[in-house]
Amino acid sequence: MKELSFRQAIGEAINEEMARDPRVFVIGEDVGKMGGLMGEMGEAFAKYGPERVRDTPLSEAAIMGAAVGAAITGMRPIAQLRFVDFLGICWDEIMNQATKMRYMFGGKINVPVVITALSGAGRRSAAQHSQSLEGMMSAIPGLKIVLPSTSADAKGLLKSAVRDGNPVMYFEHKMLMWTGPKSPVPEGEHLVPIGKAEVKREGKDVTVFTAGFMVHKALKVADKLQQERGISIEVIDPRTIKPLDKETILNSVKKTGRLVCFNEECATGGLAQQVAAIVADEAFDYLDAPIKRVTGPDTPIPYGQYLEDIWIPSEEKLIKAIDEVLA
Amino acid sequence: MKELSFRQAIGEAINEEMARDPRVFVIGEDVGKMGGLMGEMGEAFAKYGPERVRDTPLSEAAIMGAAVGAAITGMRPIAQLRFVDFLGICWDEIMNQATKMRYMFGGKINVPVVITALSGAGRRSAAQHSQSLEGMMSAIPGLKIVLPSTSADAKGLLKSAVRDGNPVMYFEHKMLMWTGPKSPVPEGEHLVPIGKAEVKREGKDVTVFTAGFMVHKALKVADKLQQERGISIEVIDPRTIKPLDKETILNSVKKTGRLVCFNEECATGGLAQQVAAIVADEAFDYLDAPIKRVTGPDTPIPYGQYLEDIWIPSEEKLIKAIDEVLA
Amino acid sequence: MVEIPKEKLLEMYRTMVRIRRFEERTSKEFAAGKIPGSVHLYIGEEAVGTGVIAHLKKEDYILSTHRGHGHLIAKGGRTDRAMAELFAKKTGYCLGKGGSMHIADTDIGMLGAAGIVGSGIPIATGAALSAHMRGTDQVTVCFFGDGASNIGRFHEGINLASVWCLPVVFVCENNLWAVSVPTSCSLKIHDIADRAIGYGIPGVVVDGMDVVAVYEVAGEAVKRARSGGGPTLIEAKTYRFRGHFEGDSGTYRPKEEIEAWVKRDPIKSFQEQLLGMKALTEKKIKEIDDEALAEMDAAVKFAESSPPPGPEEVLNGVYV
Amino acid sequence: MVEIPKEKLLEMYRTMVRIRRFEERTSKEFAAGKIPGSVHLYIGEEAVGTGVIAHLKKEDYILSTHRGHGHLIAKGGRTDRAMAELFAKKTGYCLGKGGSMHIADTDIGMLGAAGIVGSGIPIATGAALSAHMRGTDQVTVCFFGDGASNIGRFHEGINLASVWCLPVVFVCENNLWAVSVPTSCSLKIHDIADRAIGYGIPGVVVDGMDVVAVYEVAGEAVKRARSGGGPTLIEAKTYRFRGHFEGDSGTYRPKEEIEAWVKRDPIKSFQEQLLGMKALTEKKIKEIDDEALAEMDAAVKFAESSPPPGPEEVLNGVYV
Ligand SMILES: Cc1ncc(C[n+]2csc(CCOP(=O)(O)OP(=O)(O)O)c2C)c(N)n1
Ligand SMILES: Cc1ncc(C[n+]2csc(CCOP(=O)(O)OP(=O)(O)O)c2C)c(N)n1
Ligand SMILES: [Mg+2]
Ligand SMILES: [Mg+2]
Repeated sequence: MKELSFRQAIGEAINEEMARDPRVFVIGEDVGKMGGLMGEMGEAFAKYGPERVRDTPLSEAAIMGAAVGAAITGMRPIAQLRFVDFLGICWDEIMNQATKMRYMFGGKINVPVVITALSGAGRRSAAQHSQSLEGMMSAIPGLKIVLPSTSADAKGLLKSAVRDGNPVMYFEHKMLMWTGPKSPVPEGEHLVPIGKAEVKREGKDVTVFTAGFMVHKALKVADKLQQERGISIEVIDPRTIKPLDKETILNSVKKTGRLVCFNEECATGGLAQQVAAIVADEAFDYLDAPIKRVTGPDTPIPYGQYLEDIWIPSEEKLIKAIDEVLA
Repeated sequence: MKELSFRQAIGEAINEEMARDPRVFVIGEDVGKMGGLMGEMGEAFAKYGPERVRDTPLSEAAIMGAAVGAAITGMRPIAQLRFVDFLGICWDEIMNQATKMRYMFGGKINVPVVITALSGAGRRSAAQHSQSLEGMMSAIPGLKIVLPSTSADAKGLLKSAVRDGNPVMYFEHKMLMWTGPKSPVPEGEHLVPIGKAEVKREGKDVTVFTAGFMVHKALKVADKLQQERGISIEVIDPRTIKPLDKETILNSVKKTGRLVCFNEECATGGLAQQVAAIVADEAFDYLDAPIKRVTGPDTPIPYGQYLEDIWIPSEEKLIKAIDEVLA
Repeated sequence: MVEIPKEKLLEMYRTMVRIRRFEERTSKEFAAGKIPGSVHLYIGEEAVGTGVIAHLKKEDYILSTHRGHGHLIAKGGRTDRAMAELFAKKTGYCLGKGGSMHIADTDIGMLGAAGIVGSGIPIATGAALSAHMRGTDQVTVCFFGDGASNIGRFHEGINLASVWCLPVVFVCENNLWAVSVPTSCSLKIHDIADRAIGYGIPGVVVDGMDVVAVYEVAGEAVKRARSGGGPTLIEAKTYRFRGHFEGDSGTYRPKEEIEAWVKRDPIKSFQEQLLGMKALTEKKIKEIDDEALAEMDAAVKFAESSPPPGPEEVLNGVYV
Repeated sequence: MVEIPKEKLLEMYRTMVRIRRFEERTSKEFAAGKIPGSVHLYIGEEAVGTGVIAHLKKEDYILSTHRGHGHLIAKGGRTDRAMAELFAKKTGYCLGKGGSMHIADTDIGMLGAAGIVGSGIPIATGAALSAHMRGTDQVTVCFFGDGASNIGRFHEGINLASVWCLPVVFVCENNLWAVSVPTSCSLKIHDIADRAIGYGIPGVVVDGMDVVAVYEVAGEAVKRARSGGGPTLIEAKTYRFRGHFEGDSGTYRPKEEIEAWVKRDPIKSFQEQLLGMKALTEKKIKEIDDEALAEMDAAVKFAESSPPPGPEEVLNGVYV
């Protein structure tokens, strides 16, 4: 095992997939000479040049549309959209083109396109550069969505996404891209299957469903509660948001009888509500307490440390919710 | 009370609000000479002409953007987007501009814009003209969303939306616009408050949460089950999707102990999951059975009667779910 | 037009007649309630798709529109499978799951009609990028209307194609109306082709009622694309003879305007042209027409006798 | 330039100096970690916003960009409240909730900076529509960059404004780069102003380093808008002297290019011009500069000493 930062892991995945498959290419703004906002594409550009790491004009709809057109004619584009907040100007390409073509054309066309974009709050970037859209996007049929929380998952999921053959939204959480510590990544070919959750920590008292950067906060809380109060928390990281690995979640709740969803999203329309609904139907008889959700409020994300830190779901709020389901 | 068709009710609301407030105007494609796809704008155009019922080029982003610009400078635009499926090409104007401006500018700017669009399946219009996006859109903070099921609500909610002062998404279900039967509408000034659900039918055994066109199917099922099997169904119509009237829903479930959500949306990311999650938290102790959700599958909507009728949530499936929660 | 071989002229004539007859039959079946949803007919605009696509090989790509039956037929699509798709039958191009606005057939390079106006433009740029990266000589042709020329993706898609000098031809079928909105209310310029200036590519106006003129202009554009010369924007002035969709009363259009354009029926005038040059005889005209009519009878029979898709198709085909 | 009154020239000079000093101070405070998030500085481009906005009244509107501090100051914005916003303080223009990319002040017609590039263009068209419908003589000016000229909304927003002949001026600040992507890779044309042809409106190129030239060109455009003549597209050729955002090494731009443009510093050259015509003295220059420096000291003091917004602000301001 080697130690890689989150962005190094992503860079490695792109380099390896481009080496493996000549159909793979990157299309987006500032991915070439600049190597991507985080430099993660730098090596790929050095290796494969402007033909396969293509800088575009400031035209997100054209980036996504062109990626779709290339995908249905034999290429394997990775469309780099920088911030998920910009998906709004190519929403139709995702919602009505990439994800619907195969179905409405009778299953003949494949649309193997990967969309990568920075997600999440914590960088004081204000309302238009801080959103998490996993809940909103999972309402799009035909889309697959992944949200890695570790360097190993980041690499393994991106490689799987490139090979998947369907439109895959790949979220890169800002806090992991910027300040994510190095973490171990298996040597050699490393793939993480799309659609498989991972129990990031085993426990028996309460199940905490969480994803992306929040996973690390949940693990801290789990350690803390274990040490200080002997409470055993099971932390479930779906890794794939869509299609969701229901079984792993349900099995955990059937064991613990208690569920807290801990997600960096607005309260309404997020992943937390989806998981709560599934459990309230399919594991209802095992539940010993109400299903609690710890999310951001239904507001845009405010600028600045003073307010943003209040908006972001905190370890304190998670602990409070855990206490409630244990009460 | 007079009897109006759904589209007549909408036409009346627009005419009355334009007469009441000179700042109100309509902007969209084919709203003028053609009077809107359903002719609902015909009278307004005849009365107020092309200055206040403005035909635009085929430019949804410009329609929404211009509506926002007009709204923040003293006008009260009604942006007519025809089909909700087209919201994808002005998603940013809704998600990042109209609904975020007030908050990110420190609460100084108001964005009184109403967006109207045809929603829903049933007209054999295939994947790009049949969607229901209420769940997806409710993940947008700062947006209000209404979805009327009767002519009275259609008129009263549209008038309230125009006066609300916030961005309001107004969904018109196709089946109600095309084939909706006439139904009573109070004479004179008729307003339906945004944020208030309505118990469309009282009952004590099972709560059915449903909206829009599905309300009518639910009411049929309720009558049928009452007559044939003496089962008493309470049918809750939120009318406003966001902000949701939690109290009315929770009070009903506290009474019945059983909840079935019956929504014309994909299974993932829809309203049904939102309501199930809220109830699984805030009314958990009152629940006597798992919360069931009857929705469409996670697929695009297929063309043609053979498949579309299977996709759309049916009365049979609702009855099956009701039997399950009563088992 | 001397250099256009007689066979090519006849082939184009036959294609136009087949499109016309397909659309007339579609209108009839729609009125009879056999076709669900909505259909937008190409009647009056046959010369555009026919004249452009006459230059394409099977491997070349086209992106079509909501008014796309003509493009499909000109690209070599089968009228029986097309009609079956309109009838929502399993034997249709999309197993009856797409309908008129979503017909595609990758086997003949037809990458799809479009329900969202203008969506094909950046996709066409992507198909052209793909051909360039794969090192083939495939050309992509993207059809769209005057209305679509006002959508943001027109700007982004054409600009990207021009910056990367991709093998694509953008064909604007300017029929003067976007449903009820005339170009006089949606553009302040006379020729949409002038927008090519903003992208540094050639922009050409052509009489869309004259298939030979279209053929000649398209020939240069396709040659330019294939030889690495980059994109061209062609504006074909044409007219739809019927309502926007079947059932549209279309009262917003002046009678005189309609009559004037119908007088310029592209099939009639081409017919006279061919008769004049003895490339066609009254007998041959009848023969071609009878064949077309018989083909459409067979197509409808095929569609009617075909089974609907099985219920499992509701869930099939979402993911690979 | 004879017809420009001396006071106007001095006012513009002072504005440019104040913008420069504000940005320099912002850079310093950002480096010191006092300003969270990211900031994009206007240094080098002061002549554009200054020369255009010099024609606007308080009631007129502007739509700004992510590089918007200069526009705000030129429109009459207060540097202390602007700095407080960057510091995320309660006394900021947006209560510290918006930051650099989301400053707005409707009291002076500043309708907002933009975090989503190009978003202001259709919004500007809407503000102009509003002025038209309310029967005022307000003019709207929309600023955006060369990169934004490739986004779909540029096309839709300008086309709609042209079709409705609205009182709006579109000002493209072409600084040759969109982050690391040069215009040579994002456009195949030399002048973005040529895109005006596609909308049937006047397009003008102006030297964005020459405030007087900008003032003259903008004067005609604003007059045209105010008098019902409709929109104009102005392209100002300019350059950002610093990285795209503070912290951007900007290694993608050739040294020689940067040096050549820095030699054309719009403030220095305007200074020489004014000295030459005796509209300015060395003494006055120092005086204006000292005032600006003092103003920025006060602004930072104000920002630093201001309280942060209260926690309740997280939930406030979503709905009316
Ligand atoms: C993005 C979008 N906006 C609106 C519509 C509704 N609509 C369908 S066709 C059409 C007119 C298209 O006009 P044009 O591009 O000129 O094509 P034509 O119908 O004239 O062939 C409109 C407005 C749509 N399908 N997609
Ligand atoms: C729609 C969108 N795409 C991408 C970005 C990221 N981004 C911010 S500024 C910028 C470059 C803008 O270039 P230009 O319009 O020329 O303005 P400049 O920064 O040169 O002043 C980019 C790509 C964004 N904020 N919004
Ligand atoms: Mg047209
Ligand atoms: Mg620039």
